[in-house]
Amino acid sequence: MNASSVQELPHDLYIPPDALEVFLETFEGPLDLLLYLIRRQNLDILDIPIAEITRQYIQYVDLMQELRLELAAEYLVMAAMLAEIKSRMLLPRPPAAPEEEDVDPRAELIRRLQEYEQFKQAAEQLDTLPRMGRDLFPTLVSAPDCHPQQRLPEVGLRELLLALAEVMRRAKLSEHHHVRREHLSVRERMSEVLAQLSGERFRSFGELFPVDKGRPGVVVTFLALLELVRESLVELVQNEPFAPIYVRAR
Amino acid sequence: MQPNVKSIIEAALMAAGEALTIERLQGLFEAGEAPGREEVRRVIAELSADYARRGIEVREVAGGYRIQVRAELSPWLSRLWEEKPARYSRALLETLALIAYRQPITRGEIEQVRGVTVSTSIVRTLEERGWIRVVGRKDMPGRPAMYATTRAFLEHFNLRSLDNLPDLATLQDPDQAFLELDLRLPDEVDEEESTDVDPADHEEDERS
Amino acid sequence: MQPNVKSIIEAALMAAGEALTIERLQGLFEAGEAPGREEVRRVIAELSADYARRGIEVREVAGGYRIQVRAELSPWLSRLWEEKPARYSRALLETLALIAYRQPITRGEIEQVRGVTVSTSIVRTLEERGWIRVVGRKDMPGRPAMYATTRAFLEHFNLRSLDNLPDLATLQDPDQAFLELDLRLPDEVDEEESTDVDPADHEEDERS
Repeated sequence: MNASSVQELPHDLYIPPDALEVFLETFEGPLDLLLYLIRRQNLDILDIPIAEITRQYIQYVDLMQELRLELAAEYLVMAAMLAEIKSRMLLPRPPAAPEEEDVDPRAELIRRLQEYEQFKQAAEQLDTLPRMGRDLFPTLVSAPDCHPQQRLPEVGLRELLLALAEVMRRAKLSEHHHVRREHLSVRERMSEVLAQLSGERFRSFGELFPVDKGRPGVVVTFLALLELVRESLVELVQNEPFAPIYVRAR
Repeated sequence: MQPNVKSIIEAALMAAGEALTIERLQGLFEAGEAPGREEVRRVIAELSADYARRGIEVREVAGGYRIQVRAELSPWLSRLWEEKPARYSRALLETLALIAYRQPITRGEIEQVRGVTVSTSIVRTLEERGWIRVVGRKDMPGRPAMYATTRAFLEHFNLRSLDNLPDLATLQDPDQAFLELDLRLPDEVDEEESTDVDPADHEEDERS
Repeated sequence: MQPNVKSIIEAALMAAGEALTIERLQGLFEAGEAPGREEVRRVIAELSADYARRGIEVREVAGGYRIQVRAELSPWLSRLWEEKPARYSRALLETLALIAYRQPITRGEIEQVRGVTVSTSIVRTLEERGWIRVVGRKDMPGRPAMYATTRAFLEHFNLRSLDNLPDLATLQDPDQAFLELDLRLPDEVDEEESTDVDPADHEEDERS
């Protein structure tokens, strides 16, 4: 079947020179031209009549040269390769050839043609995918009252801890200032008491003790007050024994 | 979906990126199929009604109609175009750490530990961020302000109270301290601190 | 109109002009008020249903969501703009296809498959459009750049991920074909072909 189609190859190579130039420019290279020659004749890519295809290919290349089209070197490389395959296929096979000699000399060419055709098709499919700006349009609803904002930096606990470790290391103070958990809650309470006392008002001593935190709350507040007194941050005032005690920020 | 006049006009107003006149809207259609001016207006009024309970609206502006985001939504939408956050300086982080662990503390005391001056802009940044505040003034010459951390600070660092700050004693190896923090299971934390469990905090954890 | 999660998410998707990830949508809300991932997904599904009879649709692309005009409406919508959308040369599309399917790939490898030099201007055009980028250099003489596609490529071609690219046509291995022809006996061929049906191949054939 293939043999007959080769016999009947139309000798339709004559194309008006102007048209040929346009025609050749549509090829993406030697593989593309070869594929065209094969597909035009409905040939099986796995069984290329190499002599005929080579003849046609070289005719095109000659034409291109005659027309002094800028001919990419790749076209000539392919022509040489086709000629080599043709000559290998014409050589008689040695009767007891080792197995690798059995490989069809066209195999590499067929592999490349198939691979190229695969991506030629992929490119065509890519072109038919719905595309933004051609087939699809994003909504671009305006937001006139919105203004870009500067986002505030993020800080994690780990960064805070590393910063503290660093400053402590520098100050070599970590041994003197071993602050334990208990102390932190005392210091937190110190801040709260001071905040309550802002404005130099007298507050009754008892008023500073939270009723909702139970015994630990009372103890922590008491320790906080003692620490505040020791650091001269507050003063305690009692007018007479057993009279209410008042606290004031100094 | 069968393209109809309303869906075409809506899509065009949404995609144009600018206001469209009635003429331009009519120009979307093949000659002879274009809706009349009155029909275009009616369709736009319909769209307007459709959007009544949504975050967008049709507005007539100079030169035509456009669909835009309602002004009420700008606090949320503005975050779409937020710039990349800057990073805080090491000086700021050290200052914040000292205030957290040694509060109430004056600027002078921070400077003593850090060995360098604390810039006013650092203190202002921390105050603006709502992480520190002045809780009193120290009874000494100049009556310097004493700083402490705030509730917002605790919330930002996901702490129930200052007690949850990693123990300073473990500071020799901060990575270790951090690991220890993370390794505790939520119910272990609950058991340990069963006295001051704030249910609100838990809800927040689940939501975020 | 009372801003609610749905109206905020809808307005953001309509105004962003690009696909938004679930994280970015959550980032529109104050900490603690952000909807969970599942809720965001549910809201997007609701919007999708709302748009069923309209000219717009919600589409998942490149790991995010965007609202876009349906392809059916492009004949009308394209009249909005004077300028016709760019047409790309076969050389550019083939180069892009090779990068998309074979990434990471060097220029030399592209040239090997295409059989011709890849022009610098094609690579530059693809880079300028933001569709490809250099992801590394191959460990070989000259250390040639390796190219891969970007998120913008997926967004432009309306793809959720690279998995959604159309299937490549299956290759017949010529060596394999010849070997099999030579080695199998005629009756073996018959038997094998009747039993050795690979369902994967069939699916692929149907899809392509």
